[in-house]
Amino acid sequence: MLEIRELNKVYRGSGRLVEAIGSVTFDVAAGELVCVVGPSGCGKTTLLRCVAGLLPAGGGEVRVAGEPVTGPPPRMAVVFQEYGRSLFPWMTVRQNVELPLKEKRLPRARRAELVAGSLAAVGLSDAADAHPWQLSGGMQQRVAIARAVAYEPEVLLMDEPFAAVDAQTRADLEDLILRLWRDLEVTALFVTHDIDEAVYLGQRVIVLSSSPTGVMADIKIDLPRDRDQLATRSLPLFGELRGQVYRWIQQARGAR
Amino acid sequence: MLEIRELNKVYRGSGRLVEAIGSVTFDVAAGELVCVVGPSGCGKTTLLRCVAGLLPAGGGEVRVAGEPVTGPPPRMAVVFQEYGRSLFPWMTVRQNVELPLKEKRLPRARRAELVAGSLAAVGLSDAADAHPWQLSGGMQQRVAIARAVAYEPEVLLMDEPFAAVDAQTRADLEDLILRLWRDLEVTALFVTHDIDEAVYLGQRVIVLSSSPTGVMADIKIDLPRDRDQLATRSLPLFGELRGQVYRWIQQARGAR
Amino acid sequence: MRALRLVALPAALVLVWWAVGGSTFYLPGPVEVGRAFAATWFSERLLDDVLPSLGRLLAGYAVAGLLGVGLGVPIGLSRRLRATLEPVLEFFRAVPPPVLVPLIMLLAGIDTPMKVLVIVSGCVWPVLLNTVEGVRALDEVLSDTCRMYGVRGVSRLRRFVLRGASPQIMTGLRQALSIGIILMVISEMFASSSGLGFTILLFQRQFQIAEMWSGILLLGLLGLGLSLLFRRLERWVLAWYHGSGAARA
Amino acid sequence: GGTEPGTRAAGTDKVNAGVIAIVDTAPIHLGKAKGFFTEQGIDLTITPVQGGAASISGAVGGQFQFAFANTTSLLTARQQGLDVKVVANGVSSTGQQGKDFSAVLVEPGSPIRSPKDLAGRKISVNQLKNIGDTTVRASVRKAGGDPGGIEFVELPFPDAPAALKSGQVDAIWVVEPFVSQAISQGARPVAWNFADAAPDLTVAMYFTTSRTDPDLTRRFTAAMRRSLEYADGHPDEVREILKTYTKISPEVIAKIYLPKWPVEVNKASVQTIADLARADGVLKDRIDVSTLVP
Amino acid sequence: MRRDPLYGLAGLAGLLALVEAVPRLGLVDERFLPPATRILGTLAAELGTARLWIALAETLRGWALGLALAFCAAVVAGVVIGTVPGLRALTGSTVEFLRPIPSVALVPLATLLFGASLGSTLLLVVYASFWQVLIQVLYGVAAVDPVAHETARAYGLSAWSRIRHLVWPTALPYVMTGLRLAAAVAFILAVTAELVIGSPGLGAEIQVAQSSGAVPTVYALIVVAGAVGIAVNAAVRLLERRVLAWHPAVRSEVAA
Ligand SMILES: Nc1ncnc2c1ncn2[C@@H]1O[C@H](COP(=O)(O)OP(=O)(O)OP(=O)(O)O)[C@@H](O)[C@H]1O
Ligand SMILES: Nc1ncnc2c1ncn2[C@@H]1O[C@H](COP(=O)(O)OP(=O)(O)OP(=O)(O)O)[C@@H](O)[C@H]1O
Ligand SMILES: [Mg+2]
Ligand SMILES: [Mg+2]
Repeated sequence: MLEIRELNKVYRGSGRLVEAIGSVTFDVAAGELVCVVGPSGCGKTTLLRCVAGLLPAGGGEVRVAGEPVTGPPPRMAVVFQEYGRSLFPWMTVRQNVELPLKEKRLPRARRAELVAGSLAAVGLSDAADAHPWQLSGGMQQRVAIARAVAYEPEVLLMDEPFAAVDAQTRADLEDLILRLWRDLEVTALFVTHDIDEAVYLGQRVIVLSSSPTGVMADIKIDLPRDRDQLATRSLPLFGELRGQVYRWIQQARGAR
Repeated sequence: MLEIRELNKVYRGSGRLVEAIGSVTFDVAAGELVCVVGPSGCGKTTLLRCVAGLLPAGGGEVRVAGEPVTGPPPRMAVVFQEYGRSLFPWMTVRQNVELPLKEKRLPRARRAELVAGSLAAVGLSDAADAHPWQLSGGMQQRVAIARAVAYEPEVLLMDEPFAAVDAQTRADLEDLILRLWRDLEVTALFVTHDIDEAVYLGQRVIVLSSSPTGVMADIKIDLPRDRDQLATRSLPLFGELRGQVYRWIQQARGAR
Repeated sequence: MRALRLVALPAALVLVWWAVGGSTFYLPGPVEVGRAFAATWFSERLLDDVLPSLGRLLAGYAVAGLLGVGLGVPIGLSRRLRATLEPVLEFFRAVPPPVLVPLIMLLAGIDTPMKVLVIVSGCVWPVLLNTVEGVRALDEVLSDTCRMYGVRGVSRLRRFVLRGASPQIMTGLRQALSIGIILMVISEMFASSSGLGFTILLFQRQFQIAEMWSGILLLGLLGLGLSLLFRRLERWVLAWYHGSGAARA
Repeated sequence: GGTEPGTRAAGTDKVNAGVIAIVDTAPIHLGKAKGFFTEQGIDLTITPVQGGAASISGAVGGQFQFAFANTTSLLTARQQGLDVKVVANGVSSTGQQGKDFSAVLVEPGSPIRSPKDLAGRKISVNQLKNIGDTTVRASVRKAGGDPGGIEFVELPFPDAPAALKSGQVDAIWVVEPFVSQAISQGARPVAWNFADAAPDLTVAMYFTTSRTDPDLTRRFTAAMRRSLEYADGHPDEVREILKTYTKISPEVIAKIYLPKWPVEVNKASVQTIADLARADGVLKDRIDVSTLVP
Repeated sequence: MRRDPLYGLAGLAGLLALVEAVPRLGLVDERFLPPATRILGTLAAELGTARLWIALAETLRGWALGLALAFCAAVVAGVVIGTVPGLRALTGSTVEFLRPIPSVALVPLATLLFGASLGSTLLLVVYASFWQVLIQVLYGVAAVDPVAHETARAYGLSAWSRIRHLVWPTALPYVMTGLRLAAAVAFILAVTAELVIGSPGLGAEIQVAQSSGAVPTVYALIVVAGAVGIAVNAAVRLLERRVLAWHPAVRSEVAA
C-alpha cells in the first residue's frame, strides 16, 4: 500500500540547512499497522508529511497504492502532532469532525451517525457543541482523532496522537485504533514515543536513527492479532520485543 | 510555599458552562516537588493557570509564599502544555530562552552562560539559531523547558512538559528537573499523564478526580531523595506506589 | 520570468487602452499621453512639483505610521480606552478630508504643515485600525508567557506586542501608502501653487487632458515604486512570518 | 433610467443646467421660479456644481445641456478646442469702486493701502490661473504697480478670511457674500478688481455645446435674457430667492452688494480678459472672442 | 460589555467639551470654529428640515450600493488572487499602480461616462473602497495557519471547501477591518463626489453651505457625517461580534 524508496528531505531556509531525512526505505502492506519510533527531531513528522503528500520529497519516491504521491492521496486521514492548530477554531467540535464527511458527500444521517459514534468513542459526546479553544489539550487531541476515525480512511497516518492524554484514556484510544484497523482494514502508519505502545499496536515497529536519518531496524511484532491491554502486555514475548525495540532506540540515539 | 484553598473555577461563555474545578485544597511546601495526575480534561491546566495568577480563581484562594495571588508572582516559571504556541516565532531559540533573562537584567555574560547551559542540557545546542517553526515538536517543547530552566525560578510549574519527546530524552529531562530541583531548591508543581514519571519525580503525587474536580488522593512518595532511572524504578516500593497511584486514577475516572 | 509576470498584465491593459482610447476628448490614447508625459514631467517640474510633493507625502506617511501604531497599541490593549475613544475616532474617520481641511487650516496654517496634516488625517486610519485589531488578536499563550516571565512595559511592547501584531500593522501601512498618495493630491487642492497633485488638478481645470492623464500615470508609477520599496521592508520585517509558512504570499 | 434629459416630452423639453449655487446665478433660479423657462417649453432642473471646470466637463460630457462658467474658464476650454458656445450673459461687474461684488481685502492694520501695495505680496485666490489672478494683476497694474512679484495661493473663498486673519496671507480675493462678511468683521477692501479690469466686465456666462438642438438653445437664451433682465430690475426678489438655494444668513443677504445682470455679453471686456490672460501666461494663444460668443 | 456605550458617550462628551472650550477661550476665532452648542443648535434646526433628510438618504443610497458592490467584488477578487498560485505575482504591479490613483482624478471620466447620475458617484465610491477591501483580503488569505492548511489538504477538502471553511474564516478578521475602512472611505467618496460633481446629497449641502459662508451649518453637516460614521462602525462591530465570536480578539472581550 505504501512504498517509501530512498526518501530524502532537506530543509533549507534562512541560512539553516537541515537534512531531516537521509535515506529511508520501507513498505507498508495493505491492511498493515506499522509503528515508527525514533529520537526527537529525527524526522518522523517529516516522513509522515512526505507520505501524506503535504511536503514534496527531496529525493527518492513515495507511492501510495502504486501511485507516486504528488499531493494528498484520497481517502487518507492524518492526525497531526500539532493537534491544537489542526482544528478550526471557528467550528464546534461537531463541525470539525463533520467537515471532511461533508466533503465526501455522505448523506446527512450517515454523517450524524459517524460523528456521534466517533465522538462517543473518544469520550467527547458532551463536548460536541464546544469550540476547540474551550477544550483541554487532551480533549483537543481526541477531537483530532475522532475526525480521523469518522472519516473511515483507507490509509491512516498518526503523529503521536496520544501524547496529551492520560494513561487510561490512552489505553482506550489504543484499543479504538486497533478496532478500527481490524474492522475497516485500514493501512496505518503510527508515530509514537512510547515503546510499549509501539509494540502493543504494531505488526511491525520501524526504528529510525537520528541524523542522518535512516531505518535503524524493522522489527516484526509476532504477537497474536487480537490484542488485549492486560493479556497481551503480560506475555513474555511482549517484554522481549519491548526490550528489543528499546535497545535499537538506544543505538539509534547513540548514532547521533 | 503554595497554598491552594477550596479553589473553584467555572468557565462560562457562548452558552457552555463548565465547572473545570469543583473544590481543590492542598499545599506545597517550599522546596517540594509535587506531581499532579488526573484524567484528561479534569482541570489540571486550569489549576496551574490559577496558581500562576494567569486566571482569576472563581472561588477559594491561592497563596504563593504567603501572598494571595492576583497576578503572576515573580520568580515563577511555567512550561505550558501548548509549548508550540508559547514560543515567540519571530525570535530564534536562543532569543526565546534569553528573553526572560534580559527582563531579570542579568549581565550579558551570565545570560550567555545560562542560555548555553540550558540548551545543552536539553540537547539543543545545535539549534540555538533556528526559529521555533523550524524545529520538530519535541524540540520545541525542549526549548520551552530550557527557557524555564535558564530562568532559575523559585517556583516551577510544568504542564505535561515531556509529552512530545521520546522515552530516552524524557528520562534525561526528568533527571535534569530533579537536578535543578535539588541544586536550586525549587518548589515545583508538575502535571503529567505518566504514572511512572509522577512517582519517579514527585515527593508527593496528587490525584485529581474528574468533574466535579477535587483532590482524590494525596500520596506521599517515600522513595529516597536521590533517584536514579534504573535503581529507583526497580525498587519494590516504586512498583507498589505505582500501583497505588494507578488504582486511585482508576477510581478518579470512575467518579466521572 | 519574474519581470515578465510583472509586466504581462500592464502590457495587456495598455493594449486595451490603445483600442478604446482617443475616441473621446476626455480619454486620449496611450501615445498622446506618453508624449504629454515626456513633455510634462521630464522637465524642471520634476524638481519643482514632484519632489516637494514626495517629501510631504513621506513626512505625512511617517507621522501617520507613528501615530497610528502609537495610538493603536494602547487602544488595542485596553478595552476601556477602546470603548471611550472609538466613537470619537470613528467620527473623524467619517469626515471627508476635503471638509476637514478648513479646520486643519485653522490649526496648522496653509503651508507645508497643513498639507502634511491632511495626509496624516487620511493615512492614519488604516494603520490605526489594523494595529488595534492586530493587538487585540495577539496569541493568548504568548501573552501569558510574557506575564509569567516578567516581560513587561517597553520590553513587552517591543518584543511581543509590536512583533506579534506586525503582520496586521504591515497590512495597514501598505494600505496607507496609496491613501497617502491620494491625500497628497487632495491636500494640494488647498492653498497650493505647486506640487504634483496641484498640477494634475490644474491640468484638469484647464482641460489639458493628455497632460492630466500623464499626471495620473505618474501617480500610479509613484505608487508602484513605493510599494516595491515597501515590499522590501516587509520582507525584512516579516521574515519570520513568511518563513513560518503563515503567509504563503 | 427615467426620461432622457433634453428630449421633448409632452410639449416641454427637459433641461439640466449645471450652475454654481452662489449669488451670481440668482437670475436662473429667479427665472425658474417666475416660470420664464416653462413659458419657453423648458422643464428646467438646476444641478449645483462645484465650479467652472465641473460645469464645463459636465456640459461636454453631455450631462448638462446648459451650464454656467466664468469667462476665463470658458476661454481656457475654448483654447483647448472644447466645443463650448456662449448662449447668454451670466453676471457682470457693477463697475463701481466700493460697490462691486468682488474685492481684494486686507486686515485692518495692514500696511497695504492701495492696489499698488499688493505688489510682491501673498494673495489668495480661489483658483490659480483663472479670473481671480488675472483681474487682481490688472488692478495692480492699473494702480502703477508691478504684478510680477505677487505670490498667489489657492484658497477656497470660505477659507480665505480665516487665513487672512491668522496672517497666512497678506490679502485675499473673495466675492460675495464673503466680501460683506469680511468687511463687517473688520477687513478692509483695497482693490475692486473686477471693476478695475475692464468697464462692465462680463464675469461669467451661460453656455452650451453644439450638440444641443438650436431651437432649444434659442428658447433657453430667450428665457435667460428675460431672467437676467428681471433680476437686474428686482434686487429685492433676488435677495429673497437667495434664501432658497444658498445658506447665506439673512442678515448677510440684506447687506451684500449685488452684481449687475445685463442682458448682453460685453464682448470687449471678454476680449480684454483674454488678452490679459495671455499676457499673464494663463492662456497660450490669442483667442478671437467671437468664436466663443456669437 | 453593556458599559461600553457609556464609555463611548464619555469620549464624545469630552470632544464636545473641547470644541466648546476652544472657541470660548478664544484659542480659535469663533467665526471659524463655532462652539459646540452653536453647532448643535444649528444641527437641531437642520434636522427639522426635510431637505437634510432627503440629502442624507440620497448619500446613503450611493454609499450603500457602492460599498456593497466594491466589497463583493474585492472579496471575490482577493480570494481568487490570493488562492490561485501565480495570480498574485501577475496582478501585483497593476494593483499597486491603480491603487494610489485618487478617485477625485477620475471625476472627468466619471462625468463623461455617467453624467451627474448615481453612476458617477458609484464609480468613484467603488473605485476608492475596492482597494481597501482587496488589500485586507489578500493579507487575510495569506494568514492561513499552515497546520490548518495541511489538515484541509490531507482530508481532501476541495478548493471551494477550503476557501469556505478555512481561508474565509481566517481572513475574516482582516476582512472586517477592510469593511470598516471601506465603509468610511465609501462614505467619504459619496460625499466628495456630490461635492465635486454636484449630484444631490449631503456633499452638495456642505458645498452650498461653504460657498454661502454659513460656518455653523458646515459644522452641523460635518457632525451628521461623523454621526453616520459612528453608526456604521457600531453596526460593523455588532456584526463582527456575531461572525467572529470564535476569534481570540472577540473571545477575550466576552470572557472579561
Ligand atoms: N477557555 C475555556 N473555556 C471554556 N472551557 C474551558 C476552557 N479551558 C478549559 N475548559 C474546560 O475546562 C475543563 C478542564 O480543562 P483543563 O484544560 O484544565 O483540563 P486538563 O486537566 O488540563 O486536561 P488535559 O490533560 O487534557 O490537558 C475542560 O472540560 C475544558 O473543556
Ligand atoms: N519547517 C522546517 N524548516 C526547517 N527545518 C525543519 C522544519 N521542520 C522540521 N525541521 C527540522 O527537521 C528535523 C526533523 O523534524 P521532524 O519534525 O520531522 O522531527 P520528528 O521526528 O517529528 O521529531 P519530534 O519527535 O520531536 O516531533 C528537525 O531537526 C527539525 O529541526
Ligand atoms: Mg514530530
Ligand atoms: Mg491540560
